[in-house]
Amino acid sequence: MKVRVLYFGIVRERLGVGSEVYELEDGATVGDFQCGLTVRLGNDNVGAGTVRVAVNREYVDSSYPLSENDEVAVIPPVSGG
Amino acid sequence: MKVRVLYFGIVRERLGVGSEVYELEDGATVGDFQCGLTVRLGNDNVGAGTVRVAVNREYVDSSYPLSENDEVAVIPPVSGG
Amino acid sequence: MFDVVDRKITLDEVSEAVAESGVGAIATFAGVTRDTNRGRRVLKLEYEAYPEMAVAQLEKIAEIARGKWEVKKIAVLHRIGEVPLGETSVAIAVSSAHRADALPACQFMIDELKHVAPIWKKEYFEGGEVWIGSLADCAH
Amino acid sequence: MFDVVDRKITLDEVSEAVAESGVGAIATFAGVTRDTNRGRRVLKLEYEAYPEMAVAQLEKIAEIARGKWEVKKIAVLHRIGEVPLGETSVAIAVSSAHRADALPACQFMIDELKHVAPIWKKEYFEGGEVWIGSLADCAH
Repeated sequence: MKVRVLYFGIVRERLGVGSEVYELEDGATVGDFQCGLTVRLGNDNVGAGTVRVAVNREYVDSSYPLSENDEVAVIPPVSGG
Repeated sequence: MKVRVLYFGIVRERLGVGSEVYELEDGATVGDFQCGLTVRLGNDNVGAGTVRVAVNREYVDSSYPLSENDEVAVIPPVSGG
Repeated sequence: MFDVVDRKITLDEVSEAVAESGVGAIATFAGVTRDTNRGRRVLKLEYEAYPEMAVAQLEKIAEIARGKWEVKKIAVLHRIGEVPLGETSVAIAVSSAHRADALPACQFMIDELKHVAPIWKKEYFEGGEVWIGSLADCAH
Repeated sequence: MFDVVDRKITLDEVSEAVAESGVGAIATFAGVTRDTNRGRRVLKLEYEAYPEMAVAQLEKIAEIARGKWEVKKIAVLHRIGEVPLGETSVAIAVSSAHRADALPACQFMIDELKHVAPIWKKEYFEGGEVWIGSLADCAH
């Protein structure tokens, strides 16, 4: 299945991209997506473990099952205000 | 001695005057001044007992000794804001 | 800035009065004249003050607030005379470096103002008028 | 009104957005960009947001606030893009009939916004730049 992924802040800068279409196996969870993200972010000190994931504009945990066309957002530590 | 007295709000309205010069015996306290005020306000429901008195822009209690030319203000229950 | 004025007041003017280098947070409070009070329809409101003492008392409250919170600047404007319904009767602004200080200090300012500032509100409603807070007010 | 905008914001516009009949109190909070942070001189600040989710999260926080306090209306504007030093990055206004509700609800809104709103601040200082709150930020 395909999901649309949005990157923000430090993650967007490190990956050099703000959004992309991401291919996952059917039945994949947010946790599966996060594993791939951690590999891509590698050893630099972005802290992939500290990012949260939102699906369709709601925070979800790693067990959340993804669906075709979901909007998946990678949310590094927020600092609004 | 003479003091200058200021009246506000409901007390000003009931007395029909905003300020006046008031003659008191030397050594008079705020309590002495209040006794005279209560008599003047009489039995109408202004609640002379609930007014506070300020001398030279500070709240004082009834034992406070008045001096010549003090600015004495009669402060009914406040309702600013 | 602590003042009693006979004109319209805005939040932007009090917040500008507390701006300075190092400010990271500004909290404000505005009291607004309500069209109803205790179930009665209000026609108009008038405020009266003992201005010199009101300013002195506000400075005193602000001094106490400075002892409790890390505050940069405090401004209070209270309007007197007739205040049309829905307009601002009092505006308070407090600035601080961090947000943990400005909001509680602003709350403290309005709570204390209501207790000690020599300012009085007269409410004109259908069928009467009353000085709010006075014993005469209890009769209604 | 909950919005993310790329322009100057004022307290008066958020306070006007929460005015309505029966309002007696309006509390506001403004976050202001500071010229120094943790001892370093800030040159400029840029904010980035995930606007649709930011608005959805602010609506959710406001719903929770309505359950806790007797609130009339809530408005939040967050600025994005470069915010010049000393200007407002976020403005919140909460209206209520009585003052006991508006101020704590306003505090709740800014506290929760800082925890969950998907908005990020990048600080440019002498000698570097950093996304505030990220692990990279710890290195400085």
